[in-house]
Amino acid sequence: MDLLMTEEEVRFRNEVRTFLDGHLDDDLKRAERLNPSFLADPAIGLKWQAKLNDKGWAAPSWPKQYGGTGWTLAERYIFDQECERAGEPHFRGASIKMIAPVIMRYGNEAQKSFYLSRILSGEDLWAQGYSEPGSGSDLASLKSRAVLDGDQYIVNGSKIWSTLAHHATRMFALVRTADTGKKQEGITFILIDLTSPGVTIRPIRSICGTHEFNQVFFDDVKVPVSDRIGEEGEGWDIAKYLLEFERGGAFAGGVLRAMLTRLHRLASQPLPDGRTMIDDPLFMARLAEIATDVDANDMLELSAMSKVQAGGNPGSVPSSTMKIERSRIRQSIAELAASILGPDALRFEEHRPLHELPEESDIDEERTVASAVYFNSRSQSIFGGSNEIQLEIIAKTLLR
Amino acid sequence: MDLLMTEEEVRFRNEVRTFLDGHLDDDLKRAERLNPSFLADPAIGLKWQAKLNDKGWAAPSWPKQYGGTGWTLAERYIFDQECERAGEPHFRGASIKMIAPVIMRYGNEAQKSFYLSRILSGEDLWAQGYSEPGSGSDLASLKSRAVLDGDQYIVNGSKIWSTLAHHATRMFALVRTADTGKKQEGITFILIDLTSPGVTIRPIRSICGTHEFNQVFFDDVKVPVSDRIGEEGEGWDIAKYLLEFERGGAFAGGVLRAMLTRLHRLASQPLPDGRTMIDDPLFMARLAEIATDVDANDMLELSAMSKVQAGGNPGSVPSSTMKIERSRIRQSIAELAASILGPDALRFEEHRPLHELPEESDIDEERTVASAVYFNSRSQSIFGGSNEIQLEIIAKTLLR
Amino acid sequence: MDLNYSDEQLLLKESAERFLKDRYDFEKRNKIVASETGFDAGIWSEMADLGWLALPFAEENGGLGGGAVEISLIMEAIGRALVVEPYLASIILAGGLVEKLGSEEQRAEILGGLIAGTSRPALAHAERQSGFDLGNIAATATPSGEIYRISGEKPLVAGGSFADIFLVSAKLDGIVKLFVVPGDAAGLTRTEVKLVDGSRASDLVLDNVSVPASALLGAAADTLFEIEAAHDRVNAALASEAVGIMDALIDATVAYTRERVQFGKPLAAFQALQHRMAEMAVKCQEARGSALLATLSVDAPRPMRIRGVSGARAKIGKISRSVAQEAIQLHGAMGFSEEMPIGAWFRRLYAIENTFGTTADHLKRYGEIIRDPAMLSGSLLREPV
Amino acid sequence: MDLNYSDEQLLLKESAERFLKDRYDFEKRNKIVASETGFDAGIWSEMADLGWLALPFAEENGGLGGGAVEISLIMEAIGRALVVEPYLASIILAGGLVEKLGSEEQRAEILGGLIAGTSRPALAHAERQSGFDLGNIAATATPSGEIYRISGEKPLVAGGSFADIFLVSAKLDGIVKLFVVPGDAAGLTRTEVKLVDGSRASDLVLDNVSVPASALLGAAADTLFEIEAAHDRVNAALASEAVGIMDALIDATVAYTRERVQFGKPLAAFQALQHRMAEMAVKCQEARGSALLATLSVDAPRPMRIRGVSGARAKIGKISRSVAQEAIQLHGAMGFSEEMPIGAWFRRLYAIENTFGTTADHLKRYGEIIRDPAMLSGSLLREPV
Repeated sequence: MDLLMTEEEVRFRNEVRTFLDGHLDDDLKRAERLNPSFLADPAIGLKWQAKLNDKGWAAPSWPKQYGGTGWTLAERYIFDQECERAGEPHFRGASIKMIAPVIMRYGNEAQKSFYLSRILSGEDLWAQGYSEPGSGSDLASLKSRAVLDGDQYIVNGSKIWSTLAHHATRMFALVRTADTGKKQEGITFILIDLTSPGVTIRPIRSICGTHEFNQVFFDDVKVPVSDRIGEEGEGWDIAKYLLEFERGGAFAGGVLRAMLTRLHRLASQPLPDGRTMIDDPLFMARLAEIATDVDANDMLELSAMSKVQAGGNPGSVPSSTMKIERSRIRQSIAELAASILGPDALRFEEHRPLHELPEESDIDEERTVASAVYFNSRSQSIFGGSNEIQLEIIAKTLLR
Repeated sequence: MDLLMTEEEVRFRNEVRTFLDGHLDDDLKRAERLNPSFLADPAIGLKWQAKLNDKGWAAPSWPKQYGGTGWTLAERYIFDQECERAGEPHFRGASIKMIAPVIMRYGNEAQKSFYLSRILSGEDLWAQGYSEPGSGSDLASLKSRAVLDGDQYIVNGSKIWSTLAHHATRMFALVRTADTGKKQEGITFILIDLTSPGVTIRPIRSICGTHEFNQVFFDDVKVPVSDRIGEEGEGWDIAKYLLEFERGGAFAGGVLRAMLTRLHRLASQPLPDGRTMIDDPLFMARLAEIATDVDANDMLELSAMSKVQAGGNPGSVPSSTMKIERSRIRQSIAELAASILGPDALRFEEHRPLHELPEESDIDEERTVASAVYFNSRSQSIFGGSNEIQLEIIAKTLLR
Repeated sequence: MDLNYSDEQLLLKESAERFLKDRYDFEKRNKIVASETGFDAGIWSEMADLGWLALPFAEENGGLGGGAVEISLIMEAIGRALVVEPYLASIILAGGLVEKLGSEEQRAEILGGLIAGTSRPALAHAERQSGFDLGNIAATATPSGEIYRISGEKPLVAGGSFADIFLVSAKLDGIVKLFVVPGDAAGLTRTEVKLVDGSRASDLVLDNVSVPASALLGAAADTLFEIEAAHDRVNAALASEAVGIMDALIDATVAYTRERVQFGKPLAAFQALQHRMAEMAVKCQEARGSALLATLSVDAPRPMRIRGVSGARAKIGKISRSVAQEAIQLHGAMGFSEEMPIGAWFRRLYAIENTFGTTADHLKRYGEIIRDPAMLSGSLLREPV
Repeated sequence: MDLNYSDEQLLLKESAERFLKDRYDFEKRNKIVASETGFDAGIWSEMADLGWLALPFAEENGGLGGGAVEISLIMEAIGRALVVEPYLASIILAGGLVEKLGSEEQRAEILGGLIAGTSRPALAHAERQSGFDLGNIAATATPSGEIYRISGEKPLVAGGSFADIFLVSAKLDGIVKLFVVPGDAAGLTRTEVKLVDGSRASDLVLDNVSVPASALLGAAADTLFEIEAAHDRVNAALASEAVGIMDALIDATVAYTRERVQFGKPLAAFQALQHRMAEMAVKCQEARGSALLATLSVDAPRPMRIRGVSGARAKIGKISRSVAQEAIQLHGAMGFSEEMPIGAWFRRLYAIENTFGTTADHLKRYGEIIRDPAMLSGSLLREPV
């Protein structure tokens, strides 16, 4: 048992560093620093994805046969750490991390060959179609309906909180195709072309001032049966597979450490009133506490990775613990950063994306975005399975 | 609306101060400083009660006709603040604050004239007989049984967590006299002479190292019907009256401020390693936070008092808030005090009562008792209606 | 000692709440925020008609002689309704200073317009380097003949973008003094700043602005002391505003969880959420106690004033943040969207935590006061004066 | 990088847990605590037979060559069972220092007896004024001819009341050195101290205690550096002990709430309590991650060692306290009585927070390390050496 990289892993890390030094340009890094939201502005994100794709690194988690890297978990971990360290724009979202694994696992050959390459090339940008106005944590109660009519479905209903749907070309959605039996059994997984007639999109502005989420309405939207994934009624199993994937699979240690490092830099600069927060014992104690949280989360991620590498699975308590702790750590870092702005916290720049604004110093730009980052961080404990849902999962396991 | 005392109240406060200066001797104050538990060692407590009784102040909350002070709420508040400031031994417990108001409200003339004076004189010391091994928060599920046999009840069963029962002469108890109807309806309130045959007492040592609680067993114990309070089946109403009384009635602001002041003094002395905690920004910030909590609780107490004085009632949300907050504040003060002991926190003096040990300096004695005070403080959120029960009460009111 | 509201006070509270409920709902408020000026003249003159603008001023100054308690009731209602008009900046802060420091002429002139709703003075005091040290300003006033020339920079002037008059602090022979400067004075540049809570402020630059000798406010007074006292009145008012917001947050959360059904029952039926709402209610109760102490401390001797006011800002800053975060969490995604007022309350509380001293500043200021054991151990009850 | 336990390690874990479950239940443990010596010789020799006493030492010293991971497994089991025998003090701390610093003769003699279970050395280093500054000791060693005369006071010597040999630190020409001092040396007074966790320590006073020149341990070595490293091994072990206790606390709480019926159903059926137990489990998971980092850091370069070890002591100190407090609360009055082990676990965690550096000390030490951005931003993965 140890924390040592192999010689090969060190070589790999250095290769990744060299690539990032050479290709992750300052404009991309700046745009990411100034992005308070989950995902980068698509213009930025797609630009970066194209560079990665040229190198064959656009989809670290995909097997080689689909144009992925075929990396080991450890290599993916190292890649993630290095990209976060370097400050890459976050853009591996619903397309690469959600719909792609679903298509690989449940899609037919035609679907695989058509959709996967379009994701890598950036021709397609996918939005998630799970939540509905009436169905949040209780996903299975969803009401959007697809009725079979010859070789196509007629879809009616609405999906909400769809990230970047206003930029996306397609949406993967859970829809109801039957009302018989358990409500989970009537759910089907389909792919919707967002350019189809009958699709309308309503923007939802978040409390951090960004338009990232949307409500998408379907009014007799036609979806060919060939765009159904798996069988009718198989949607719930697919969704569960995906939720698990979303939960246990991703690494957050890299981004948390990067945020912490940015906070350290921010706190190392003198404030207008002459104080330097890093010399303030209360600030330092809080920063240190959070850093120990980040260390612990890293260890949980590495332990989960080791289990998977050894053919096991991380288990639901560690997975839900990580989901909860990542959200809390991210929120603490953002809150601590915002707490040292002083009166400047009152100034709020509404323009989005922020990177379109004239350049200022690194530190001034950190101060410009800090409030919005804090506001945005509150969503970490809500989306992707709220912390309450995670506590339920843990409690069920404890009391099983 | 203001926080001003009247001239009369100022005069009253000064009279109380003069009395305390003259009669609260150092041995009593030291014994209280060295007492980690709720109530003083009975030898100390009764000694102090006798002095108060000579002055006619043994029962601040009683009306004059029963030998009480007949004070206004404001006078009782001021008296409590001054006594805590001076560091009086805490001994107004089950006798003066619990059974007495019950007897005044529900007792017959014979019971009033016999029992109340014996409480003031210290002839009787009462223990509470509510909880049972199987009935904690769910008090109404109690099983101790009293069967009427001529002019007496035959009592069998067991009561637990009875404070100072090993020193008490009598116990007031809730017992089951019927199993018909709602379980609350079969409960009766009786007075048990603890010297009766069939009573056995098992000591329970607390995690703070003190023997304060007991389990009391009843094996065919005979209780004359004349020692029943109210009617058969009226026990639950009496208990509810008493719980309300226990909850809203007492002031805690005085003792919290006294504890905080003691912590301030402890932290003002240099530690063995030369540091003085009051100069440590982290310690000071925490002390200040707790002090703001104490201020807020004082305001809630004064607001509740104002409402009562104006003929209203404090309401369940403020009352339960005070119960919760008092426990948390007391726990925070005790925890913060224990946290500055350093390695000496490992030394634990098991002898009880501590005041029997040879005298040391004030500060050394504070250090000697600090760990036990911290351990004891954990019970604040458990006894007298746990914080979970308080949260239930608040939630019910919110959602009513 | 009596902490019960008088019937008049209860009437004021009720009328304030009703007025804003009827005339200042969330939709209306958002229209004002999005408008060109970020200010609704109609509402302001209705406040004048209701006597709000006259409330804190003495009768001899044309006011209603209301006290800190009356102000606290208005501020609670303002908090709930998320009012962006400069009641705090113009009435409580600037107006209060004019009443304390102004000559009879200055009081008559400035307070007259203020109470009538035709004039809105704003205090321009703190500077970028000031931090929490009110004495640390660099702006200077230089006498030359019959006039003073004032130069300096005053960022984030509260109420600045709605102001026609500024009370500008500057050092005259090294002593902090206040000068009345018209908003259109030559050499005065005003840049509007949009704030995180939807309101507006101004960055002021004064470049050799000349004002007549009569512009000096309270020549003989200890101006810095009065500015600190005025800030404490403002901070007590902010504490009450925060309490109003906290109550609104828990009301909204209780209402939402009752109506939102998941897994076949309303969220409010889940005990884990019930207890978390109960914890929110505990914090609201405590905040109310703190704010009341602040309110009843603004006229007390300085150490008690600081204990009451900074103690409240410190405690309420901390617990209001957690109540707002819980409100968002219990609303789920809805709480994260701008379509509900939750986020606006959250952002206003965030602004309060960072204005007229941060939560950390106030905790430190309070801590310095309670280093004195007499202050720490002293009862909140005071002897009659 | 691999964080999976080997089969041998899993076997060790299982056998350690089984041994203590069978031979060291709570009742037995309380008997030992209440006994004259506060120590069970039978258990100690069984530990010797199981190879626990030989575990961390190199084979050339008669040990089993176990590493920090093996020690962490023993310590988790020791935490759960609340073992009061001086495994930490004699094996990990004193034994470890003898192995690092001792000459071949000293290693053979001292470790031989230690591994056989016949000898229990204890380190007497920290002094009253030392605080968290390991270099701050006043004890002195004065050479005179063939011997050294040692004088000084060493309070709260861990394992002291079970020790036959002390490793006493003293300044020789101003440099910290260690000397082997027999427990019965003339001029050595030992006073037994009962500790809050039920174990015992000693206050030592050395008044001109003479030892031969051969008593000097590691004449040439940087003794203070080795003492710090040994303290870090101890602190990593304490982190694992705390993790064992936290697991025991949540197991006990889950079991109790399942069996305790109130209002017609088990406490475990109340969602509010379920979520609080889930929060306890979250903390246990995190603590496990921290302790593992500490364990895998004891042999890393000093800054990484400090990050791992002091980070774990700081984080686990804080969260283990809250887990223990929650365990008491969810047990209600039962958790407040000494009749259940809850209070004993609570008190042992309290002792851990105050030994070999307090939680606050370790947070400060960790904070100084991460002031270096390279340490803060560095991955936990290390390059092969």
